[in-house]
Amino acid sequence: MAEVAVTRPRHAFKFGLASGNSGVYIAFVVLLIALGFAAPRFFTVGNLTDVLRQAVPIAVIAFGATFVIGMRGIDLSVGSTLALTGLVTANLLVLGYPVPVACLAGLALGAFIGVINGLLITKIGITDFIATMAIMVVSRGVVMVYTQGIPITGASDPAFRMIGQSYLAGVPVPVVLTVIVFAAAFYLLYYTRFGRFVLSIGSNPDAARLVGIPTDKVKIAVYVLAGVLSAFAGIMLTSRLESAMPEAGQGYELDVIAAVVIGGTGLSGGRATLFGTVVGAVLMAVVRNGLNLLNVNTFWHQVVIGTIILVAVAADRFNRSRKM
Amino acid sequence: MAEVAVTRPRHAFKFGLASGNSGVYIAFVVLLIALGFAAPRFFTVGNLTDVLRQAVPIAVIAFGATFVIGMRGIDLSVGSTLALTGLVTANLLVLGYPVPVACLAGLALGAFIGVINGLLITKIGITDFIATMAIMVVSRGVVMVYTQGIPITGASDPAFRMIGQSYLAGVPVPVVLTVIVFAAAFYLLYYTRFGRFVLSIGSNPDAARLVGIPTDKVKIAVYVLAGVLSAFAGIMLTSRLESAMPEAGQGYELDVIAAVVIGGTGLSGGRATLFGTVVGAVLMAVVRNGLNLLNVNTFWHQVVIGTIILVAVAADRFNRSRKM
Amino acid sequence: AEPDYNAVFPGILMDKDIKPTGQEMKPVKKDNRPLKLGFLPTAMDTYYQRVLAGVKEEIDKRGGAEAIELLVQAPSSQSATDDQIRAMEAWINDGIDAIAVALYNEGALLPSIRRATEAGIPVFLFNSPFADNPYYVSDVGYDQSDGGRAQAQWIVDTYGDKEVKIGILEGLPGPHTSQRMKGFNEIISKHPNFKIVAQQPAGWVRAQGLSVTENMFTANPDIEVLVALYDEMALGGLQALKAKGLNGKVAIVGYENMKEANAAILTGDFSATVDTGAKEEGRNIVRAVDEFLMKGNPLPKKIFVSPKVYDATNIKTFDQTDYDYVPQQKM
Amino acid sequence: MANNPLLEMKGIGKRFGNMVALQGIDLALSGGEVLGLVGENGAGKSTLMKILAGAYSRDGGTIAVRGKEVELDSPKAGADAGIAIIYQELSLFPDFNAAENIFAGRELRRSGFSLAPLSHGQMRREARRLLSEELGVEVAIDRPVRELSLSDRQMIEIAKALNSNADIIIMDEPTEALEEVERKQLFAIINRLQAAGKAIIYVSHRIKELLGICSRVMVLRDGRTAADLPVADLDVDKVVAAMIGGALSKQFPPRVPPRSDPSVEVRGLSRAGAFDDISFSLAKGEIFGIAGLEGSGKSALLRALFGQRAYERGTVKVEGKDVQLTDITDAIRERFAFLPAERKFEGIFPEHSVGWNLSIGNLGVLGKITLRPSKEKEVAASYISKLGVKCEGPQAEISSLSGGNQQKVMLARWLLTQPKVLLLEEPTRGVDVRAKSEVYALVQAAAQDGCTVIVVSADNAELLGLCHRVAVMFEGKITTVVDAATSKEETLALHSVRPPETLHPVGGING
Ligand SMILES: Nc1ncnc2c1ncn2[C@@H]1O[C@H](COP(=O)(O)OP(=O)(O)OP(=O)(O)O)[C@@H](O)[C@H]1O
Ligand SMILES: Nc1ncnc2c1ncn2[C@@H]1O[C@H](COP(=O)(O)OP(=O)(O)OP(=O)(O)O)[C@@H](O)[C@H]1O
Ligand SMILES: O[C@@H]1[C@H](O)[C@H](O)CO[C@H]1O
Ligand SMILES: [Mg+2]
Ligand SMILES: [Mg+2]
Repeated sequence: MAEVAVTRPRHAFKFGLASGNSGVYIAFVVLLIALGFAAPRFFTVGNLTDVLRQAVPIAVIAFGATFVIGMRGIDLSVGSTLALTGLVTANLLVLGYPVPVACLAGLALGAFIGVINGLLITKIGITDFIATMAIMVVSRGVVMVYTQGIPITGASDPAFRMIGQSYLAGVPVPVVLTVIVFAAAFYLLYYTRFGRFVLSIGSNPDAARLVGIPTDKVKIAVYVLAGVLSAFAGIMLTSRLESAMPEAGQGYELDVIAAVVIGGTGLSGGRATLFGTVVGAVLMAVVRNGLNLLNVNTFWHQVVIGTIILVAVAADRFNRSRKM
Repeated sequence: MAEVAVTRPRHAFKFGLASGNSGVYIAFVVLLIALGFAAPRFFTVGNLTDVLRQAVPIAVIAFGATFVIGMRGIDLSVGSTLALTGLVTANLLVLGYPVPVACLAGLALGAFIGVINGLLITKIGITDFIATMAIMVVSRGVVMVYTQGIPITGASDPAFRMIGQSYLAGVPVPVVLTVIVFAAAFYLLYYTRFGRFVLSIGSNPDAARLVGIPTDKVKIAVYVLAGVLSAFAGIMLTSRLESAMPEAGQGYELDVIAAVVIGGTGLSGGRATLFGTVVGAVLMAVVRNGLNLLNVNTFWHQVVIGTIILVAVAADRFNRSRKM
Repeated sequence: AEPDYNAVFPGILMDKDIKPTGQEMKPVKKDNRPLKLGFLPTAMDTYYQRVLAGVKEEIDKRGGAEAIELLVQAPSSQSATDDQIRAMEAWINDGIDAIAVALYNEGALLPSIRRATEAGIPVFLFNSPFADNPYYVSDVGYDQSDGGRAQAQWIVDTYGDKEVKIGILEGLPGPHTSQRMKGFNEIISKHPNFKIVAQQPAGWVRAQGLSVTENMFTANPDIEVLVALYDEMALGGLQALKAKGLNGKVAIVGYENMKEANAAILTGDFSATVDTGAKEEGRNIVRAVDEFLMKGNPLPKKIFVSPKVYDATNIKTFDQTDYDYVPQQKM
Repeated sequence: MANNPLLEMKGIGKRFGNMVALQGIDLALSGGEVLGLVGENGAGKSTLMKILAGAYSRDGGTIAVRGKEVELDSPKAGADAGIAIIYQELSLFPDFNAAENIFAGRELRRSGFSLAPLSHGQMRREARRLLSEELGVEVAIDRPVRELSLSDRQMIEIAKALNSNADIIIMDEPTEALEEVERKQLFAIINRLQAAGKAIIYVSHRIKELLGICSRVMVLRDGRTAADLPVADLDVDKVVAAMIGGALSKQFPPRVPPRSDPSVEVRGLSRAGAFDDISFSLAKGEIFGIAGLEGSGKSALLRALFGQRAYERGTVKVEGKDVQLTDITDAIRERFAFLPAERKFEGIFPEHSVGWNLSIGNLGVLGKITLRPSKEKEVAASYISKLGVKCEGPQAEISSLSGGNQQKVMLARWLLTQPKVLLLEEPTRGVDVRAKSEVYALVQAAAQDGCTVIVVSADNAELLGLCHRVAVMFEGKITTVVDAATSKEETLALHSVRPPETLHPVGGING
């Protein structure tokens, strides 16, 4: 009996279903209820659809970041990768390349940036923080060189617009795509060798090496995944806006890390909850949506956002320490 | 004999003089020489004075960050602390409070933000990254609420302007003040028990607790130090500009971390080189100055900066692995 | 007698304060060629590229790089005033001949402006919502509150006494936003039939313009006019309205007359936008340098033109070459 | 003696979640007494000691020092009460040198003022004196301890405790990482401390050794006191019986002769500064031991065979085929398995379950592409029962297991890969008597299935009891290979400290 009681949550935890941050789930639900009362239109299908759609770019990138952070790494380059890949895709479309070519080129560029990050970290031995920060700065610079500061517009090919703007059975396609990416990431992280390798490296890098995990390769692969997902977010955003902005994705790196950590994945690696990441990303989108719905004074926005992050994470801490 | 040979560099290492990042020192010298040739005006007294003065805010904050990072922590709130404390100081001056009162209030506010960071991290148990990031967002929000986005001007009290604008024997006072702060920080880090405690926590937090180091208190003190130094930078900047800008210090957190890490202090804690931090901060100022002097196309700036960070850190890695 | 500035700066507003303060540099006739002119915007974006186009064209008219050597530096982001200070100081040390700088926040640049002036380098401002210091020679551009006024006036002229609900997309909190809002409110507040029901920041960028508009219309589906303080945000708003099938039904009033906004007026997606004379601003910078340093003539304190509203009625009259740099024959 | 004990603990209790770690423990100790504390892995020895040191809070009971009740709510309070502890898991600062570690938290200052400058020179001198004069070891005093060997680190930890000048000194398994010689030095120090009137609590799984130095022995079983007797009334069997609540049949399983087919053949393997010209041939099912002092190169050799540290010259053949072991993945491809000594740092994945930790070395068994949780449970459950791992089941967190049980899981991880060659580094370090014999049985069983085993150990008795043959290394060279069944510990000890020239040449290492 006692054993079953102990075992159940463990199993659920391990496969990331319930997992990590129950304090945040509570905070999230409280927030939803409060918003429901304060903003009567919050709980309309239209609004919830919008919120999900707004959460998409951060969520998709945060899936990659969940792998990175679960591996005890960090990636600050995601926002500028989004910008750069979005621009390349938009530019190829404007130049008349077919949609699949343009999208694949964007994704390939994301992968390439991931490879660079990975090589700098594993082969040159530069700390992830600094390596990805430098790549963030360089890519943003490349974006400026490329665009001269001017957005690339006219990515209005109907097939391309489908990615970001159409609906499938009433659900926005970007949301559908995000759910698919989530499922794939979930499978990859919890049901494959690769996922175990990632979390092993995060848990104990030395031990990981000794059980024969090719840690460098896995690390590079994880940064590639992060790059590809950033590119994917960049393509969805470009499709949504029919154009690519040089400043796109600025500051996303912090939003993404916040989403992951709020969700319950610790920066110390070894554990990761993709489900929590979704909650974290949606929570942030809900907060911003709420601020707009309630027409909160411009100047108060950041105070509110920062406070909610703190409360959510603190709630979790409090919840955990009570369990001990 | 053999022992002496081993001891010297170690001892020097310990006191952070020769220290960490010799690859960066080489990169730095190469850069200086190259600039000397490419930009004839680089080696003028006027320009070098400006470079030092430009390096001051990042350097002063980076001294605090060297403690934080040596303790295996991170502080993302420094830039917004600079803005907030600068504003409060400027506002008090404009309201007619005496210069010492205004400055002390600014420093006290910096200390207060440090206490908040420290308490969130030690007592609530929120990861440093998230705690200080949330405080960064909140403080920037408070700045906005406080100023409504409009700078506070008229902090032109002659005594106050001295701090940022006057010269002592031809050397700008902010540079003199920075040297004094450096000396004090140097003493604190390498010659006092407090400094040992800080590095102990960075080296092995569990062991630090077990040998009886009051880790929570030390952590809070370090974040207070970081806050006070950010405030000090904010006051110098405000004095230099005779006004306080709501957007001041934006993005400083990354510049500061870059300066510290380029200097040779690793993010994994336990070691710290304040001297390296100075080199890191000056290096960044020199790069930017050089870009301006050589009139490098704007769009290329970030590409160059990011690349130089990478080269500097990689040079160091390379240098170290050769020594092994 | 006042010199005829209108001959030099076509369309200059003579009713603006034009008296020098006495602390700025005095006009001089410099013979060294080329004159080095530093151009320092707050960032590099569509708007400043257009200003730059005007600068280059006007330089071409004066003999190109042999007459005026243009140095361009731009910070990495709107609010990176440090980058601007650094560039200013480097130029001062380098002893260039003139600096044109756009101010995000005036205070941060004040000491550098003073230092440049003291070093004998005249400073010209452009696209600066505030210009309070006594050191600059001329402020080139337009009154940003006039831009807001123009938006509001278009609404008043279009809707008259009709009860209309308005939503506003602001930029990042700061002087550009506050000046534009000041002008807008001045006019709108006189007409109680207009109600601002939502007013939210969208960070000057399109992606936020999109999401904020989505949210805004959830809370206030009855908004009839969407005002944006910059076309980028308005274009994001347009995407949101398109998704809701509201494009063309809700009036979008933009700001800046970006090329895309211009096109959107032609398709009926935008109702209006404000042209702030970006390219003319660029031309005026070079004209001012020419007058002041090449001819040695005094200048008015403000070289402002008035922003102009474009909507379906007059959009076709807009000269499309005003968007780009058209290389000129050397004279 | 009993009328004024230096230390008196009464009714100490401690729970971790639902698990009762300690219940109603009484412990009294006088100056000049050496108390041996024994018990199986997980019996609660370290927990009790950590409570005494102020590192853990207790749920019940009182502690009095010199008749005065003390709170001991922090390690500092423990130190202030005159209690020093050498933790089982060393608690050093890897970035600091020996002197800095010895004075960590207690740095000497030039005056009482809290920001007064430190006396770096004095601390260095004092540290040097402690290490070389008191402990008789030569430790590089200027190198960060991360660069030092485990035994050097252990000695620094001991010096740290001595330096505190405490009256009560706790040593939690201090000799696990020490070689014979160093152990002897430690015993001499314990005697001196005892003579100086200090009270010592000595925790160890080496019962024979412990009986030699203690005046009294306390046995813990499942968090309760199972015995507390003067050493005169005890012998090894009695202690073991009290520990496990019954008799232990036999420590070492009977030796099974190796097969005749060759397995691993090493020829002229060298790495400058670590090992030199190493040659040996092993048969399938053979258990081959390597003895030698700290720094003799035995670990480096073992890790070179696992591809973790490169060798510069020489060849390795597996089943007659030349193999290149330049990387761990090479070794794993050849079905080598390696159990590292530092379980905590190189073995376990602390965030994960027993099942996870067990299967990570061979995820293929959980499914070709999709890893099936049910399969993981099934595999883990079978190994848990086969190896007698004490835990709540496959889902139990690995860090909730005692050291010995963690070690069994580590072993199981590699057995799951069905290795051809099993490399064991200190396989029973910190493992209790019962678990030790269980580990030996597992190793034996693997050998019986045809696996070749190479064991590196500082415990000569273990090597002789478990292996078929034992090689002795000295300064990087194999100086002799002995038949384990017919050799004595003294022989190994002797060869360990003597340069090869003084010994007759060894020709018969299988040719
Ligand atoms: N921090 C902790 N959290 C949870 N359980 C713990 C903790 N520390 C110890 N335990 C549990 O308490 C029990 C006693 O552990 P303890 O470390 O005291 O054993 P020990 O006798 O020292 O064993 P060993 O001989 O392996 O060192 C074990 O079941 C262990 O798993
Ligand atoms: N990573 C390394 N780099 C350079 N030299 C090393 C390294 N590891 C070990 N050595 C050196 O190789 C020699 C043998 O070390 P090794 O660890 O094999 O000794 P050992 O006999 O196994 O000692 P122990 O009993 O501590 O395990 C020593 O002189 C040591 O300094
Ligand atoms: O003034 C410029 C532009 O006019 C634009 O409206 C937004 O940002 C400011 O920098
Ligand atoms: Mg123990
Ligand atoms: Mg070894």
